[in-house]
Formats: sequence, structure tokens, C-alpha cells
Amino acid sequence: MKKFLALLAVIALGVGIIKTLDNNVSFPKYGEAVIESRVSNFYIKKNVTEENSEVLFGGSDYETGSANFVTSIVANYRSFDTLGEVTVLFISAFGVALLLGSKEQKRLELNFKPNFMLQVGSRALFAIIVMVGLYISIHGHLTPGGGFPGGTIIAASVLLLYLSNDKFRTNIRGFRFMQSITGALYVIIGLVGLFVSGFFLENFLGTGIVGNLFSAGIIPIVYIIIGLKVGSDFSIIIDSFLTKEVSK
Amino acid sequence: MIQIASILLVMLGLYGILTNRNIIKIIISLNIFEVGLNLFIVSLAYVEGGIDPILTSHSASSTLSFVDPLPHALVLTAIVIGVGTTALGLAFAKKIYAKYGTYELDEMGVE
Amino acid sequence: MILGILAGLGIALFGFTLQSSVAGINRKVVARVQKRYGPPWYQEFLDIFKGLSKRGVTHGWIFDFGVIMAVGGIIATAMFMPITSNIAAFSGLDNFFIFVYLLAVGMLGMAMSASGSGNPLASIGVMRALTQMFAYEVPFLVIVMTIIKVTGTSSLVEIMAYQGQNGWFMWTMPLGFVVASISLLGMLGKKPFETFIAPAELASGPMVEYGGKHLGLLFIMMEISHFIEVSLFVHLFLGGATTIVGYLIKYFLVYTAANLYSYLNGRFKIDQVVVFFYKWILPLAVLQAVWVLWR
Amino acid sequence: MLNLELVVLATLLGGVVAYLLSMINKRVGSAVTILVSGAVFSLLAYYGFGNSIDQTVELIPNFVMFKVTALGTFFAVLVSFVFFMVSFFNPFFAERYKYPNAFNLLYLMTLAGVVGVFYASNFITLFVFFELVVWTSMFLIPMGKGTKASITYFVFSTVGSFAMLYAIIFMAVGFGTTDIDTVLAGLTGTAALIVYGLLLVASFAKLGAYPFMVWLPKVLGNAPDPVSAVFSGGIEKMGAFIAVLAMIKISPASAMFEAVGLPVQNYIVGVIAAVTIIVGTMMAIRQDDAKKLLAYSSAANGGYILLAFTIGNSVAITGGFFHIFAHALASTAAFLAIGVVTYRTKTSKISELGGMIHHMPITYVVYLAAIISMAGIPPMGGFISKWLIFQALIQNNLVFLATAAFIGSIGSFLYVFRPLAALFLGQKLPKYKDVKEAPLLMLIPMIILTLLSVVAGVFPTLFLPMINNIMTELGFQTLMTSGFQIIGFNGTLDPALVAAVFGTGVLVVFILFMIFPKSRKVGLMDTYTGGEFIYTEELLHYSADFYAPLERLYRKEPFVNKIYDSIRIKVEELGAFVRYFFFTNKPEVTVFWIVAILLFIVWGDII
Amino acid sequence: MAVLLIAIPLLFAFVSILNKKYAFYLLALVAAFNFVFSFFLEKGMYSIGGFGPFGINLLVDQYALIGLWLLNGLFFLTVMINLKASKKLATVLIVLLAGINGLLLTNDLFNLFVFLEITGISAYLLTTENKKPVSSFNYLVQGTVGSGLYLLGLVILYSMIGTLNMSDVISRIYTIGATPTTLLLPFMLMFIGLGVEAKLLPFNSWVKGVLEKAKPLSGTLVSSVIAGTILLVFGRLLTTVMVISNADMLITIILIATIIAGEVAAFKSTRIREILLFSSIGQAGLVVYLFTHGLLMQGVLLIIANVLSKFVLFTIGASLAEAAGDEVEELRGAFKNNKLLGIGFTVAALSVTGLPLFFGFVVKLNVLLGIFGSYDLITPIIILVVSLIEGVYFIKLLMKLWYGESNVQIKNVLMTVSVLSVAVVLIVLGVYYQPMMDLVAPIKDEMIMIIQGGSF
Repeated sequence: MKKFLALLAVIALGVGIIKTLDNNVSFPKYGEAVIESRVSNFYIKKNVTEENSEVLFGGSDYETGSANFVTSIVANYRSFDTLGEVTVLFISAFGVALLLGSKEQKRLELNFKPNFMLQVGSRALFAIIVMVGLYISIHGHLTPGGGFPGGTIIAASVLLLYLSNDKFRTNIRGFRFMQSITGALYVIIGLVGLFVSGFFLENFLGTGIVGNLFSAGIIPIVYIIIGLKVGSDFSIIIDSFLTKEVSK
Repeated sequence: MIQIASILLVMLGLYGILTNRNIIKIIISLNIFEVGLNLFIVSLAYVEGGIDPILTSHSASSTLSFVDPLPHALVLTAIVIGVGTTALGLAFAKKIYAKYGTYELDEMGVE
Repeated sequence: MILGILAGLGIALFGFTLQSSVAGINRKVVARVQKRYGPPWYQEFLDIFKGLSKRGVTHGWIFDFGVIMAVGGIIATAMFMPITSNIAAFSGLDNFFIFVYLLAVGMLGMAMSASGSGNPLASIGVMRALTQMFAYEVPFLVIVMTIIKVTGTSSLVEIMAYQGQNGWFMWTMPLGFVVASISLLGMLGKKPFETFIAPAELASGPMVEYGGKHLGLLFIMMEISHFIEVSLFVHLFLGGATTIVGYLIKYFLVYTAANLYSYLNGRFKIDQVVVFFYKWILPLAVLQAVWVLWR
Repeated sequence: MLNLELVVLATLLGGVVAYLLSMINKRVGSAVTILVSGAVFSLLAYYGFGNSIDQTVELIPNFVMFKVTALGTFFAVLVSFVFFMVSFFNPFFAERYKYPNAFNLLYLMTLAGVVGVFYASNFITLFVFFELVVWTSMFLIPMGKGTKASITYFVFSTVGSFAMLYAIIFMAVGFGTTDIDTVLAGLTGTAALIVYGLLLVASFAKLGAYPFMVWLPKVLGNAPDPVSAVFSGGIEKMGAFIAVLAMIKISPASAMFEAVGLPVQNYIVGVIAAVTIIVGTMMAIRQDDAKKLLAYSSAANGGYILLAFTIGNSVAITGGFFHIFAHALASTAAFLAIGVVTYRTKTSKISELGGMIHHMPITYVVYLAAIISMAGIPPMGGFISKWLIFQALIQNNLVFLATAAFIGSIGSFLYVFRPLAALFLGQKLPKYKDVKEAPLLMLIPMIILTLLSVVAGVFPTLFLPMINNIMTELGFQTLMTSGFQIIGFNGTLDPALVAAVFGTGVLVVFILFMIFPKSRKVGLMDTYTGGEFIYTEELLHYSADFYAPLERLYRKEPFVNKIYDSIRIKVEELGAFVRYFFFTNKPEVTVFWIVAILLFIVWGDII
Repeated sequence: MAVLLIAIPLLFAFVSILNKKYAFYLLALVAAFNFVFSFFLEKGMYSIGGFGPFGINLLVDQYALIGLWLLNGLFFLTVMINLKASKKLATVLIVLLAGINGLLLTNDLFNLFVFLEITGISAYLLTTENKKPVSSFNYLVQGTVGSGLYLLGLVILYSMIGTLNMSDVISRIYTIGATPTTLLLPFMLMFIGLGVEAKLLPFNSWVKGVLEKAKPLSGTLVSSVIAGTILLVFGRLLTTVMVISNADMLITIILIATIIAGEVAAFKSTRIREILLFSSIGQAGLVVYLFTHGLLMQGVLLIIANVLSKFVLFTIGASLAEAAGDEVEELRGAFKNNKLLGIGFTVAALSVTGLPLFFGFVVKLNVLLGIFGSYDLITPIIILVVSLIEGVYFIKLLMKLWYGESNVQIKNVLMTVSVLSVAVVLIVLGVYYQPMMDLVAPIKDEMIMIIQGGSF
């Protein structure tokens, strides 16, 4: 009964919200969003700080050189948010470790015995996956994806190793070190921007030609950092979930 | 259409939190809630006939009609944050299980 | 001033003698009613002087001091009392409230010395006396207040004068008169309101410990207080008196009536007294007051 | 020239000094309270009546503003005098307190607050000091017995002061200023009525008028004796002050009833006052704890004060002020006397005590004088004020109010006699064989107070000038007097003569008493017992429920207490409900409410 | 420059996990840095990445400054007082510090959401020190749902208006023809989302679980510092962006209910920490009420008074409860041996109750004047009644804590000193409140200036 009432309530609520959004004249219908009226128009035209009518693939010296607008937003226009979300991920990884971890830990044993083939195969896959992850992170400003997917993929490779071998344990210290260093680097880049040209997280490098790998100033650097950081964060989370305290 | 679907997903998540007393299920409901949310956000970006907001050799000029890139950026952040909270929630769940030996909120005897 | 005080003392003395003899005569009257021979009319004096001449006991200084305060207070009260409209010690100052409150001083003194004796019976008697006072004073005060308002003065002499012109309050305020006369019984401690003396029960209450001169002085006090109360009644309701003779007649009649009436009925319990006064008499008084004042 | 804020600040400073000194030695700190309060009193009295008080304010922040008025001076001098008198007791009670140094500090802070209240020129100042007094005195109470009493006190006085605060802000928003005189003068119509009512609530709460009477016995019964004395003699009088502001300075225009003789709202207040008098008296009669008894009696006297201001003609108001004066003296003295008893015997239960007169005669005399004055018997101050009030009552045809007043004044004979008979008189109980008279330092204030109230009763005209100043300031004509005579509406009163006559009477009887044969001294046990032989004093000591037959007629508590309890219980039930309903440790509760409210939002136009 | 307040803590947070030993010193260092640095901040709009109004901006005005000074200072004190506890959670605390500063400074709706999450997650982690995972979990679930709703409202708002920068939103909100009706849904979503964090009545079932057994550190932070931050954010949004005119009725009901429910529940409860947390709920309701009725100044004053006194109350209350037990009965006479702490507690309690000579009185007076000023005659009565109830239970608490026999001894010099200093501040502000008034005075004008699109 309770469940039924709850169901009714949420359905009514959903319908109500949809109805309200429909009646809302200034809320664009699906697919009728007017980019020109939005701030992202500037992001696409890349003329937040300087005037330019249109941005061309292969053109050069725009305010951000990233061909991927989303990336330009994530890693440049609204890079501060990204710093924030990195922090969120960081703190939650830390928190998970804090909650579950203690001095020394050992793996949870899997309920099947991974055979030799599996282990070797996963090792082989591991390298490829890591490569893919790094690639995605590095090309974040040209292609879809970027640091977050890349990092996740890297972490996935670690997860693979964990699942394929119940003796395996990554070098958590190393990951923690990487986590800390990358995060610090991100902030430091921002601070450099602050002290070089007066704005925190300012894109102080030349933006280069849109579409080149070596372009878009700090964006690739930031994205690599993010990739590594996200990877290490996730790896730590994975590790702390797949281990348990040594009970003596 | 997709908006309606996403809103319904959000509601589904709320429904799950409302009715479930199992920690894992609650976390899953939270995830559903967030997924619906993210979907909704992305759906706001769509423009009829818009193309994905990346300059390539095919779509080489910013004068073309792109979909709004900003919500994508937002949704990226939202997803990551969601992942963070989920991880934390699962950690709590594990802790609770270690303490009470159950995932059912009702069986823990804590008011 | 000095003359006034002397005159006042004279009035007190007069009151004392008057009341004692009237009381004596009454004892004879009552005896006749009861088919007895009865004591001589000067019996009261004999009792008092006998008491004064004997050697009694005392229970510490408050015992003595209380008696002195009591009698002194009563005498002081009596000194303000006008006999007739032109015989008064302090003309213009015979303020009604003075009588009420100075009387209270006397009562308080007696109460103090009585309970100073350390005898529970005495304390009980005092308690009952106070409770009874709490019962009968209020209606009386209400009526007197009405009179004062109507006459516009609280001086007894002027009240008499007013009655001389507009008729006695006995007639103009019949309810008030009834109330006042019942209160008078209470004041005089006559049956049915003699609960605080209750000889058979409390060995006459406050008086239980007294003997010798204390008793004598207290008798004096009682006489004078009766004199004050009766004369108040006379002045307030029976139009007072212009000549001493009229005063004596009214005084005698009032006292005798009260006395005789008191022999007709038994004794209230103390809480019955309170209930009686607050249930019947006070409403009457208030009714009278409202009727007269708000008409 | 005396700067007022300096007085206030110096008092606070003295409090701090007392606090520090008490850390070295308790008695020294208490001595400081004596010095400071004495200084405050004498300075205020000297400069106040020489009206040369400087009211400028520089040090204290700008919201504090003082204005020197005859009214304020009267109250301030009176109350600071009470504080001064009571402070003589502090050194002796110091070691009984849990936090003696805090006591000294708070005592002087309270004094400062009271002075501030009486000299405040704008309402904010008034309220600040009012609340200051509330919380400082609130912490004074539990130094004695219960801590519950102080909570009760806080509740009631806060109800009062919040009512006042509401009124204040109401006026502040209405007028843009909070200056007392301008605001009160400017009030008209319903606004005036609202303010009138709210201020009166405050004053009722402080005076302990009927619905708020509950806190008085609790507080005065449980507080340490000096604190009780200060409360009944001093702090309560703040209520009277507020009442003056409300009933005399505001004049809400309203129809006069025929034959009632008062403005309606005044008549309502009068009825409340009458109820206060009756309930206070009846409750006082049946108290077994002497301090509770006195507490109820001071509530009843507060009723008299209210009644006087209700009538509002010059005689009545003079009577009211005189009653404030007389009652302050009398009740302080009475409380101090009981304080001596408790100081020596550690109890104030009438039924446990007896025969104290043989141990402490001076205290007895002090108490006697005090209660005579309370009961309004000549030759004491209380008689004068009651006489004036009765005059006014009769003059205005207020039959019912007058009846109530009469009941009260006759009833006061009863309750004042109860401790007299059972506590001081009666048998000496062996339990208290070696109880001694109070030490000299404690006797001094009691004797001073007694003498003062005798003088006030015999030569009231000596004290009338300070009241006349107030009357002229408030715009009434002053009381007619000739020599020592007071001329009322329906007759003149010559208290000096009354006293003289009384003296003569006593003298005459004394002579007679001396003439007649000397009587033999016998012990208290040697009494008529109807043939019984009783060897223990207790059996001969009649003190437990003294007025049993009368009390039997009204056993039940006044019902308001139940109402207050039920209110508290209701609040707690609501709290439990809220906790059960909202603060369960379940996530879905929050989500449910979110959904509900969102539903209301989106379907709001339909719902 | 303002960004340093956020960047430095983040940097230290990242570094601090390298070595657990030095983490605490980093924490102390950065807390001190933030506290000091916030005084060298000059007002203005600080852009990040140099994209002007289209990027993310940090806004430093009087409002933010007051918040920064107050909360950084209290944060520093709290951390210092509870050395032992904060050693374990150093990183979390640093991140929390960054989150708080971000919330106070940011001028971007989505950035606000991010910092809300940062603060929230660090708060969840803080509460783990109470060893009550279930209540922490509840806190997490409800907080997540709340911020999710905030996000929903935010994106709806974005797709209507097309910008996220607060000042921009304000300036464009009516040019695009948005009406109160159309804005109602996003605003209410945001309101509810923040309401969960700000402990408003129907959304706050997490509070009890989190605070009823809170240790001094987490208790003080959650009930004083974080609460203050969220309320300040609430105030900024409600005054500048969210103008919910046509849900006035509903919101007023919610808030009044919050006020009453909080105080009433506190009146009922007999455990010291519960009393404090419920009373803080009531106060939060009152603050938000003031904000929704445009009484910005009074609201800020109330926040200041509350944060200060709650700091004292919860520090002492929690440590007492840890030492002797939760029930007030068990704590009878606890101040007998800790007179100084007792004095501090008493001052704070009286200040909350709103008695004169203490800051709370000034605030209460201003609040009532403000509400009356808008010709509202009923709410003051409610507030007065409620504060009577509040007074009652605080006085009851004080009486019990002062009188009675107990042998509780709390030896913490730093706590005593800081508590007493805050108490002194309360007294001084209560008597010489003019400086505080001058401090708060410019807020309104600056807000209006922002609303009219003018930025510094």
C-alpha cells in the first residue's frame, strides 16, 4: 500500500514537473534550444575575451586552441569546476580509504581460481588498455573523451588485474603519490597562471593551431594530469574495496 | 520525449529511495536518480539538427549549428561527483555491514 | 489637645460604667426571663474589682504586654467615640475607620497575650475569634461604606446629623440594618456567634489562662469594646442621639435586644459562621450598597 | 552634581570588586555589597531630593538614555534603600551560598539594573535594565534551595517583559522614537489600548497579580532570605513603576460606564487587582511556610497598589505611592525577621517552630511592627495608605472593588497573626533551646526599618513631599494636609493624635497594671490543661494547620497552576510529536517531504 | 587573489596525503593562513581564467568578507581545540576549509554546486568520527538528493536564461521574459536542495542522527561553521538570485514550522547535544525566514550571533557529554569544577536566549524591529513565544549544570581560552554593538548594486 501510494506520488510529481516545464514559455522545448541566447555561444565562437566572427579548423591563436568545445569548457573556461570535481573525487577516494583501510590489508580472495591463461592474457590486455587510456586523455582536446574517461579506463585496467589475480596488489603508495602530485600540479598550474598573468588557471601557453596535437596551451597538460589523477583515485578506490583488514 | 524519460528516471530514483530499506538498493536508487538527472541535463543541450561540438575537418567552422557544449561539461562534472558519492556510499555500506552484519536498515536495531 | 485627651478618658470611663451596668441589668433581665432571681445589677463591677484585687500568674512579658496593649488600644478607641452629637472628645476626628482599626489593635494585643500564654486552648480561641472577625467585619464595612458615601462623611457626628434630617438608616436601609444587627451579634460575641469563647469546649477560649488583674483588665476591655460596638450601631443606624437620655435609651434597647435574642439560639461551628456570613449576609450587604449607590 | 551613569557603572564595578574580594574572603566581599549599596542609596537620596542629578551619558553606548524624574527618584531611592538594608544580611549568609562571590556580583548588578530601570528615559533603556534585573536576580534565587523556582520566575517575568518588548517595538515602529514621555503622550485610540494592555501585563507579571501570582511564593519561598526580602521590597516595585507608566501616563479615551465610575479598561484592571487581593489573602492564610505566607501577602499588597492606580484620582494615587513606600519598609522588615529565624534555626516552617519570642525578642518586635503595618493598623504606615485608598474607593462608588479590599484588609489580620502566634509565641520547643538573638549587624537594618515605618505612620506628612513632587510632575493636585492632619474626601485623619491617644491609653493601663498586685511568674508548661498532665512542649503547642476550619472551606489550589502545567505538557507533547515525526533517522522521510512539497508546487494551482 | 583562499587549501590537501604525520601541521598552517589572509582581501570581482563574466568569478563584498572572517576564525579555533581528533581527519578538514571558502566566495551557480558537494562530502566524512555509520549514510543520501535537486533547478534555470554567473542571471532574468510563475519550479528546487543542507524542517531528518552523538570536532563544525556557511549562501541566493515571490505562503509555513518545531523539540529533549542541535535548527529557520523577507542585515547579524554562541555551546556541551554522559541529569553540577567553561557556556546561552548585555539581545531587537517594520504583527509574537520556550530550556540547562554534585573535570586550556574569548566578544558586542552595525551596514547596498548589474 505504502509503495503504491509512493508510486502514485512520484508519478504525479513527474507528470507535474513535465507539465510545468511545458507550460513554461521561457523554457525551450526539446531540441529548440537557442545557443545564441546562451553563454556557450561565446565558448563556441571563442570570443569571450577577443572578437572573432568565426573559428576555423586549422585556424590559429584563438583564446583557446581546443577543437573540442566541451574540452575547452571543461579544461579552460570552467576549469575551476573541474578542479573542484577532481577534489571531490580525491576526497571521496581518500574517504573510502579512510573508512575501509587500516594499517596492513590483504586481498579478498575471489571465489574462483584464476588460471594461468587468464593472468597472462589480462597482463597483455592491461598494457593495451593503459595505452588507450593515455591516448584518450592526451587527445582530449581534439576528440571526444579526455581526462576523465581516460583515467577511468586506466583504472579499469587496474581493476582487470585485480579481478584476474587474487594475489595481485598494486603499489598503492605509488598511486597515492601520483594522486597527490597530480592534484598539486593542477593547482600549481593554476597558481602559475595567477602569477604569470594575473588570473588563476589562466591559459598562459600559446594556443597554437586548432586541430594539432600540440596546441590549446595548457589544456592537454591539464587533461593528462586529470587522467592520471582520476586513474589513481579510482585505482585507490578499487584497491580499498577489494581488500580487507588483516584480522589477527 | 527523452526529457520525459529522464524525468521519469529521476522519479524512479526517488521512488526507490522512498520505498527501499536496503542500503545497497538505496544507493542504486540514488544512482538512477543521478543518471536521470544527467540525462536531463544533456537533453537540454540538444538542438534540432545540431552536430556534436567538435571542430573537425568535416565540420570546420563554428558558424555551423552545434549542440550546446556547456551542459556536456556540466554533466561531466556531475557524473564524476555522482561517482564519488556512490563510492563513499558503498564504503559506508561496507562499514555498516561490518558493524551490523546486514544491509537492511530495519534489522539494525538502531533508531 | 490635653483637654481632648482628658475628655476622651472621661468618655472611656463613662462607657465602661454604662456598659457594665447595662450588662448587669441584662443579666437580671435574662434571669427573670429564665425564671431565676439573678445577680444584682452591679455584679459586673464586683467581678472586675475582685479580679483586679487578686494575685494572678503571668507567663512572661508578652503575656503582660499584650494585655496592656489590648486594654490601652480599646481605651484609645473609646476616647474617640462621641456620646451624642455634641458630646465628643475630638470633634471632626471621630473617623469611622479609626474605630475599626484601633479596635483591631486591641484585639491583636489580646490575641498576642493569649497565645503568649502557650495554652493551646487560648490559641484555638484566638484563631476562632479572628476567623469570626473575618466573617462579620466585611458585610458591616460594606454597609458603613454605603452610609459614608451617602452622607459624604465618615465622621459619626455628621452621620448622626444627616440622619436627623433624612431619617434613620434603620428605615432607609432596611437590608443594611439587618446585616449590621447580625454583625453586631458577631462583634459582641453573643450566641450564635460565641464560638471563640465556647466555655464548655474551650474553657472560654482566649481567656483560659487569665486570672487576677489580667482577667480584670480584660473584663474592662470587653466592657469598653461592647460599649464601642453598640454605640457605633446606635450612631450609625438609629440616628445617634442629641440628648444623653435618648442615647441611653437607644443603647439599652439595642444591647438588651441583642442579648435577649442571643439566648434564643445555640452556637454555630466556626466554619458555619464563615459560610453563613459569606453566603447570606455579604450578598445582602452588597445588594443594599448597589441599590443605594447605583440607583 | 551626581552623574547617573557613573552611579550605575560604579555599582557594576563594585560588583566586580566584590566578586574578586570574595575570592579572598567571603565576608569581605559581602561587606563591599553593604558599602556600595549604601553609597548608592545615600548619593541618590542626597542628590535626588536636592534634584541635582546629572543625566548625561557618555560612557555607556548610545542606546542608554537617562532622565531624572521625581517618580524615578522616589522609586530608585526607595529600592536602593531596601537593597542597602538587606545587604547587612549578606555577610552572615555568605558561607551558606554555593557561589558566594557570584552572589555578591549579581546582587550589585541587580541593584544597578533596578536603578537603571527607574531612571530610563527611553523604552529601550528601560527594557535593557528590566531584563538585566530579570536574569541577574534569576541567578540569585537558586543560591538557596530549589533551582526550579528560578525557572518559574524566568518564565513569568519573561512573559511580562516580552509583552513589554512587543509594545515597545510597536511604538518604536509607530513613532520612530522610543522616548517614554513623547511616545506615551502621543498614543491614541486602539494603539493606546494595546500598549496599555501589554505594559500592564508586564507590570502584573512583576507584581504577581492574579494570573501571574504563581511565581511569587515559589521564588520568595525558596530563595535565600536576603533575596526574598529584596524581591518583595525592591524588585516587585518595578511592576508598580510600569503600572504607573501604563495607567497614569497613557490615557486611552474610552466610554465611562454608568455607575461604575471608572473607564472600562481601568475597571478591568481593578477587577484583576481585586481578585489578586482576595486570592493572595486567602492563599496567604493557609500557608505553613512563613516566607510563602509573606510572599502571598506581598502579592495581595501589590493588588492594593494596582487598585489605587486604577482609581486614578489624586487621593488614590497618593495612597498608592504611600502604600508602595510603607509596604516596601514593612515587607522588607518582615522578611528580614523571618530571615533571622531561619538563620538561627534553618527552617521557616511555622509548624516546626515555636516560642521564638523568648529567644529573640527584638526580632519579634520588629516582626510585630512590620505585620501591623502590613495589616494597615495604626500607628503604622500601612494604615495611612489603606485609609487613603478606602477613601478613594468609597468616593467612586466602587462597591465590589471595595468589598474585595475590605476582605483583603480583614484577612490580613488573619495571616499576619499566624506566624506571630505559632512561630514566635506558643511553647518554647526544646529543639531550639540554645537559639540566640540575631547578631547586632543584622539587628541594625531591622530596627531602622521599624522606626521608619512607625514614623511613617505617625507623621506621614513628613514623607508626603516626595510623593507630592511626583503628583505635581504627573499633573495631579497634591493631597490636602494641615499640620499633621490629612484631609481626605470624607473626613480628616490625624495620625499623630491617634498615636498620642493610643499612647495615653497604653500609659493609663500601664499605670493601672503597676498599681494592682504583682503576679507570680510561672512557666509556659504550667497552664490549664483540663486536668490532663502533659510533659512535652510539642503537645501543648498549637501550630500545625492553624486555620484548619477556615482552610477546610477552600482546599483546592487556584486552578491557574493546572493551566500552566497543562500548557507545559502540551508543548512537550508537541515536541515529542515533532521528534517522532520528523527526526527519525530514516532517509525516506526527507525524500517523502521533498516529494510532497514539490507536488504542492507543481500541482499548486490545482490543489 | 581571493582564489588563494581556495587554491592554497586544495594544494595542501593534495600534498597532505603524502605523509600522515605532517598532515596536521599543514592543516594548522593553512587554517591560520586562511584566517589571516582573509583580512588582507580587498573587495572586488575576481575572475578565474580571465574570462570575465562568462567564466567563473569569485565575488568579494562585505557579505563574503564577514563570512570569511567569522568562519575561518572559528574553523581555526575549532581545529586547534580538538587537536587529537583533527589529526586523523586532517586532509578532510583542509578540503572542508576549501569548500567553505569556495561557498562563501563563488559567484557562479554551478561552481556553488561543486563546492556544495565538496563541503558535503567532507562533512559526511567528518561525521564518521562519531562511529555511527548509519546516520552518516543517511546524511549522505539526503545530502545527495538535496544537491541533486539543486542541480536540477540549476540546469532548468540555465536553459531558461542561458547563463550561470549569478550577476548575469540577475541582470538577464527578466529580459528573457521569465515570470515568477515560470521561475517558481527551478527556484523551489534550489530552495529545497539548499534547505536540506541548511536543516530546514521537513528536510532535516539527518540532523538528529548526525549531531546527537557528535564529538566536539564534528559537532562544532557541522552545527556552527558549516551551518553558518550554508546559511550565508542561502542568504546570498535568496537576496540576489532567487526571488520567490509567489511561493511566499508555502515557504513562510515551512520556515515558521521549522522555527517552532526546532524549539519545541529542544524543549522536550533531555540530552544536552540534542537540545543544542534542535535549537540550532530553530535558529536556522529564523535566519532563512529573515532572508526570505528581505531582512538581509538582521539575518547576517543573527547568523553571526548564532555561529559564535553555537561554537561555544557545542564545544563545551559535546566535551561535557563525552566526559560524563549525554543526559542532563548525569551532568548536574558539571560546572562546579569547570567554572570558567561554565561562565562561557552561560554567556553563550544567555546570548542565544536574547538577554541584554549580550550580543543576542541586540540581534533580537533588530530582528523584531525589522519584522515589525514590514508591518507584520503576528510573526513577532511567534518569535517571542518561541524564544520564551528557548529561554526556558536553556535556563533549565544552566541551572542543572551549575547546581548539583559532580566530579567532571575538563582540562583543556586552549578550549577554555578560546571559549572565554568568544564569550567576551559576545559581551562586548552586546554593549558596544555599533562597530558590528557599521560592519553589516554596507551589505544591503552592495547587494542592490550587484542586483542592478553593477559590479565593482
